[in-house]
Amino acid sequence: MDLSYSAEDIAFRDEVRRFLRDKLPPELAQKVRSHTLLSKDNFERWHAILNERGWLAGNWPKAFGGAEWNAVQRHIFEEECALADAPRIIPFGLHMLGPVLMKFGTKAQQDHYLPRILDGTDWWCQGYSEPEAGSDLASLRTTAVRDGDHYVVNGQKTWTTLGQYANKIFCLVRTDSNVKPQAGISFLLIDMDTPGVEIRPIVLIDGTHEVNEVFLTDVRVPVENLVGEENQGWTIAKYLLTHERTNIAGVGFATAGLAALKRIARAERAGGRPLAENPHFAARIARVEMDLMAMATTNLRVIAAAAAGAAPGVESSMLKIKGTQIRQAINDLTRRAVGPWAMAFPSEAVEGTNLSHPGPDYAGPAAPVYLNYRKISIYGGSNEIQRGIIAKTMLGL
Amino acid sequence: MDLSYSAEDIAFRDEVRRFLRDKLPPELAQKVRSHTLLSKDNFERWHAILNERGWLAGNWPKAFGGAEWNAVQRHIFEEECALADAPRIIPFGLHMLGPVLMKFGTKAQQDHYLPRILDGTDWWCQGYSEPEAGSDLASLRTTAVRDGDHYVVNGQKTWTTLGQYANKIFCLVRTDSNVKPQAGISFLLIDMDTPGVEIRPIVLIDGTHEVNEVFLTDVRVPVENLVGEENQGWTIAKYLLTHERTNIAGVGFATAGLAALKRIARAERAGGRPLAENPHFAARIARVEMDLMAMATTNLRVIAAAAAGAAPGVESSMLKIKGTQIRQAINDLTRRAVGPWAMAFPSEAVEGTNLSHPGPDYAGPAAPVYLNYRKISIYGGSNEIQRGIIAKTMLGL
Amino acid sequence: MDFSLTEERRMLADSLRGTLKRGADWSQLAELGVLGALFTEDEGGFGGGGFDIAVVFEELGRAGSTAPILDAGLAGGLLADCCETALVERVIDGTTRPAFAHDEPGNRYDATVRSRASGDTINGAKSMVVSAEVANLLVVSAQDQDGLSLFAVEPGAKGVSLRTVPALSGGQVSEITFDNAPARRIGPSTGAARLIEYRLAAATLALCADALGTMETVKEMTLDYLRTRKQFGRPIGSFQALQHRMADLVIEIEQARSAVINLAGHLGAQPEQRALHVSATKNIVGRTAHLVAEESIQLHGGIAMTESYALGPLARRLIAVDHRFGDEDWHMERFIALRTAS
Amino acid sequence: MDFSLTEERRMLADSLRGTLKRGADWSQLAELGVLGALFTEDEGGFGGGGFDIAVVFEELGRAGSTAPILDAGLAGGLLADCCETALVERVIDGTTRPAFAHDEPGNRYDATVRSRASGDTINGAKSMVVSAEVANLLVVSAQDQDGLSLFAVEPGAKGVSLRTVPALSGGQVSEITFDNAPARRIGPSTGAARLIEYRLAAATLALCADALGTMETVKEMTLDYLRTRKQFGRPIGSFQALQHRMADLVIEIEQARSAVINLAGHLGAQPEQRALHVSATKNIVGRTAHLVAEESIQLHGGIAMTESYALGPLARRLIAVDHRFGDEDWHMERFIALRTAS
Repeated sequence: MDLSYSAEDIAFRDEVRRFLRDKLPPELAQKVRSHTLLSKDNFERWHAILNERGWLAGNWPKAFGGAEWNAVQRHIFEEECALADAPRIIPFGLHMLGPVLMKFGTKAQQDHYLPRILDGTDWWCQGYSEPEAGSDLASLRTTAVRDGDHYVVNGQKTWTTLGQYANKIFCLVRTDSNVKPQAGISFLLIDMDTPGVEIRPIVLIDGTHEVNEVFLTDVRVPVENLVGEENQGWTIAKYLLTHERTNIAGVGFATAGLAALKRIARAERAGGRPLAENPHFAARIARVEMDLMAMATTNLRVIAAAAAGAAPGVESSMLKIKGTQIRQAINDLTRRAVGPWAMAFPSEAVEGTNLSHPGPDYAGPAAPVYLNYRKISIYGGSNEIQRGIIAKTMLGL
Repeated sequence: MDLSYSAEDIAFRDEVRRFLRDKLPPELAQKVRSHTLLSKDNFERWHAILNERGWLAGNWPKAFGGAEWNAVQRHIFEEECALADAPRIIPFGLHMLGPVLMKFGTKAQQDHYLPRILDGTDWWCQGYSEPEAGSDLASLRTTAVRDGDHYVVNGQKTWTTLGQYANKIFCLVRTDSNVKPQAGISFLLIDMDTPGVEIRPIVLIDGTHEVNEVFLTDVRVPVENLVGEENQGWTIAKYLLTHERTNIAGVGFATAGLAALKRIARAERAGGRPLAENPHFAARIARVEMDLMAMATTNLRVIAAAAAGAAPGVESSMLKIKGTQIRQAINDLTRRAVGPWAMAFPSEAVEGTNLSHPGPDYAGPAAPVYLNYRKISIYGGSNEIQRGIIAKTMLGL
Repeated sequence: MDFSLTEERRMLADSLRGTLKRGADWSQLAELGVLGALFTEDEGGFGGGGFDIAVVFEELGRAGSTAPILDAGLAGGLLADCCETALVERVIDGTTRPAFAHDEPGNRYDATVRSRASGDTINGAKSMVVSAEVANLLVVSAQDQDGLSLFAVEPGAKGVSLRTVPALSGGQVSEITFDNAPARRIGPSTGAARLIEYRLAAATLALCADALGTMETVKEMTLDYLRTRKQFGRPIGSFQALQHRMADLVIEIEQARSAVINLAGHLGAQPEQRALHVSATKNIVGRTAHLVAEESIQLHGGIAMTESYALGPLARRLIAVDHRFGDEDWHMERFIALRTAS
Repeated sequence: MDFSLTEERRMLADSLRGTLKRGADWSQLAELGVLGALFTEDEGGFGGGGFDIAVVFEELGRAGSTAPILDAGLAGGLLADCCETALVERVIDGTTRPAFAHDEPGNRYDATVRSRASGDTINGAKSMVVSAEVANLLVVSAQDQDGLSLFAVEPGAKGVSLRTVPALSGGQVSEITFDNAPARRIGPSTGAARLIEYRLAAATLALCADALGTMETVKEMTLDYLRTRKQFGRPIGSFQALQHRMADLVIEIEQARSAVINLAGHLGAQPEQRALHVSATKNIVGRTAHLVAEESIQLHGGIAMTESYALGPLARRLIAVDHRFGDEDWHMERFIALRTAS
């Protein structure tokens, strides 16, 4: 047993830190810190900076232009980025489609699409969920019917994150209705400019527009846009779910969030002293901090096992649940910490304008971020789904 | 709306208080307060004192020798008894069999058994649960086969509370195996002296012997000991479950327990001051006290509705859950309050002798009582069963 | 002991529920007598007791109404305490919509008043004044030569500036600054603190009853969704894990209802006894509202995250409960202090 | 970064698990090298690191062993610190079974030592000394002219009286009084407090690892029961509400495992850093042990309440964790204080 990083890992961490100090534009970090939604330009700028350094695709093999990091290095990079308030890497092309194309795509697809992901030509979004198929992907209804050299796609996708910035969408579609539900699904690449693709915003309860609905009406997709075999979509979807869920625990985000919470608790005054010194609030912070210390180690245990070649398994379900519990607890405490300031809610959802929040700078995002992050225990397989996975695959119940 | 008792209710409460002050033997109250298991004599003595005053059977009609109290009066009596540390009334004859005989029994059964319950001639115990039928009464296996003027009973009962003091047991037995499980059950009265009845103690994890197993081997029971019709047992059992669960919330016990907890927290010193002044422990106590204040009112709401003639329903499931949560929380805090003293566990379960507990008087019972009261969320329909009842009958899920 | 509503209160609740369903505005609510129900007969109303308040606000919460009734009742109650009979009459008939400007920035839940009045002018800053934007009269607390006193201020007057944003609870909140603004001293020369204590207790009851009504709506909405939404080929409400969580939720809502009854029944008690129930009730309702908001979102799943579904504003309203009149911990500390003192 | 056990530790764990399954007693455990694993090579053992301790005690907890290893390790560690080489050798080979008498009655979790020694005698009272009854040597803390010091006392000597009862954790605890009992001063003239701090940290790690092992056994026992016990015609483990609670339980047990790893990895850190991990780990393990004890009983149902079923002693062992070396709240306060200071 050795809890500390190796000398190589520490050298890598220091390199990442130096890079972030030198290259992360302060105005981007400031936007991340204040929980302002980044523009498309912002994301593209950060992607380009990373790509220039060869660090945009940390998980890709070098042959495809990636950094080919092991699990520990990836973890170090993600954690340092979170602590430095770097913008997140948009995962749809880099962490999802890329690995799928490497595993299931043709040489032609790899040669065409992978470089365009790295250089920012394509912004991909994800077309998995449907209004009637949330946690239950097998019941999806979007159909793709073969018509000569094309599939004709009809249906509706939802929860399409940052679809408003995307020019491409990868979709699960039903290509065979006469087999059992999982068997008739295919994985299709669609150009958002194709006639019949319509995107509509979904405003969330914190007032942000992050996710969208995508309507597909008689959309003609060339057959060469099929990834893998026809009706192999379920296999691809499962591959993605088990192999490409990086940073599922969100330790770096939680650590950054806890530090911000402590700053607020020191700044807020309650009963003549800093809120941080109120024993009840201090106890709330201490409890979540101790939990985070333990989860960080659980996370490292899983990462070390992955780096040693173990297949990721049910541990990701455990990390998903505990990770969301801790992050949501920190968001909840941040909301509590700002006290009456949280009553002000200058949100686009309510007003349609961008009024500024009264009170100190830290007060504005507290309630909206708390509300927004209720989503993390719902999406990516809700915590209820994860508990079912643990009970069945790990506990044999 | 009027939260206060009527003048009549207050007069009754004062009368109960006077009675308890004058008639409750201090040595019995002391045993109750120190959580010492009462002897059979102790219980019989207290029953006799209550019976002399006409208050033993508060829920019985006057025609049968009861006090015929309404729900509010019964609540007042139970609460005052709990606060005065009076022994509990053994419910099996008075609150369970009595009402069953009044509703389903023959005149001969009523005339024979009811006076014997009041004067203490009979001590009844309950033969419902079986090793394979805990929460699921329909699967019980004890059989009663008609043989001339007798039933021949074979099977095993368990969780028979204070069966070691009893001379009689009422049992659910299977009289027909060819119908659906609920339909073939009957309600039978059995003399514990009958050949083939064997009682064996079950020691609980706190070291107490409160409950028993009862083995029934070719026990011959006269047919006149059948209550109601043959195969009507399920109806009788359900009647008992919905109509005779008095004091299900245990507000009086919780109130007495909370007062005892506060005394301990004032007596224990932590970090140079009373534990009661430690903000974290004070918060734990405050939370349970606020919960208890609310539950007391929930309880009164249900009682007032019952007194006004409403049929008791799913509310008893809600009170069961919240009542056990609050009482178990108080027991848990009491265990915490005694600190390192709880490490000593001079229990019959472990040692077979009765060593006295080191430390202050209040320290000894804390851990054993905590352990013993884990049972209250299990027996009488576990809290999981109650949640199912709420979901199905109240919420329509 | 009687937990049933009087015939009058039941009738008011019923007609209020019906009217709110049709989408009532301020003047319709005033016409219906909603404001009258918040004042005693002596004050010109026909209610004013704890259960009158509880009944009205449970219905307003159930309907998710953002009509500024709570603030008008709070400020109007102070006007009544100050014997401003004519103003109270206009509050009850809906002509005057007052709001109470009391909290000040940076004070958190401890209302330390630093605003100052001298002569006929007032200076200072007030914070998070709910419904001030739609008010046509402000009741303002400030220090003057007699200590803490109350003042009537026209919100449109010179020297009064409002900065208004939407509120988490629905409606709007304002920061207000008074810069030599004209103010009229109202009420007795001493005892304003006592008046404010009572009216804030009543307003806390109103907020808790409002939350209770909101929770009832959220519960029904969640149950409807559980019964109709299908996943894996069956209604999600048939999954036992969700059933048990829903059962726990309704038990907690019943606890919150009892807490509201406790406070309603003790609103007229001695100050210490009243304060004990204010804090116990606010703590429990705050805790429960938080639990109901989070669980209802989680039990719904993704759709609950969208603004176009009706749950969002109600969940925000429930979360906002903890941010007004003292949060869970603040009231727990107050409860402990009161218990220790008694 | 490497979370796998060394080959030696894995072998020790395996053979320990096998031996304990066959019901090993003190001398067999000593023979197996269990005690040697708790001491460094310098001290005459072959381990002594955080992960050596964690490995040994997880197995002892898993087996529910009541052999007094923790107390021998704690007292023996102090003997090693005091350079009592010959005694440590006998502890390692199993001849000497020492226990550490430190806590005093009425001090709760704050070990304020009031016992006094002068010359060759000691006076005072010690409280809740685990395994003292089976010890043949007591290491005792007391004040003398140098301040807090350590003493070796024969438990059978004149003036030493033990009052022993069974312990909630299994085993036995004693109250001990020293009435002019013969005592031999051991160790340096200063710094006993520092020695005790380290050895108590190691003992807390041992207790937490023991609890972790116990939780693993309780988890397996509960899973077995859920898979086999039938109600309403199906295994109770097929009920989703119980599945989800069991899933939550194993997540918390993994958290406890990580907490134990954190403490094991920081046992040799600077005192402040070590103390931070002692408190974080003890808090989490105490919380989790409590949850696992209560949930395992509830998920079993009635049978778990009976002494004849094997769960009872394990549940008591888990509850006892919170009553030794500081409870959940005590360690949370210590954690807050350390964080504030740093």
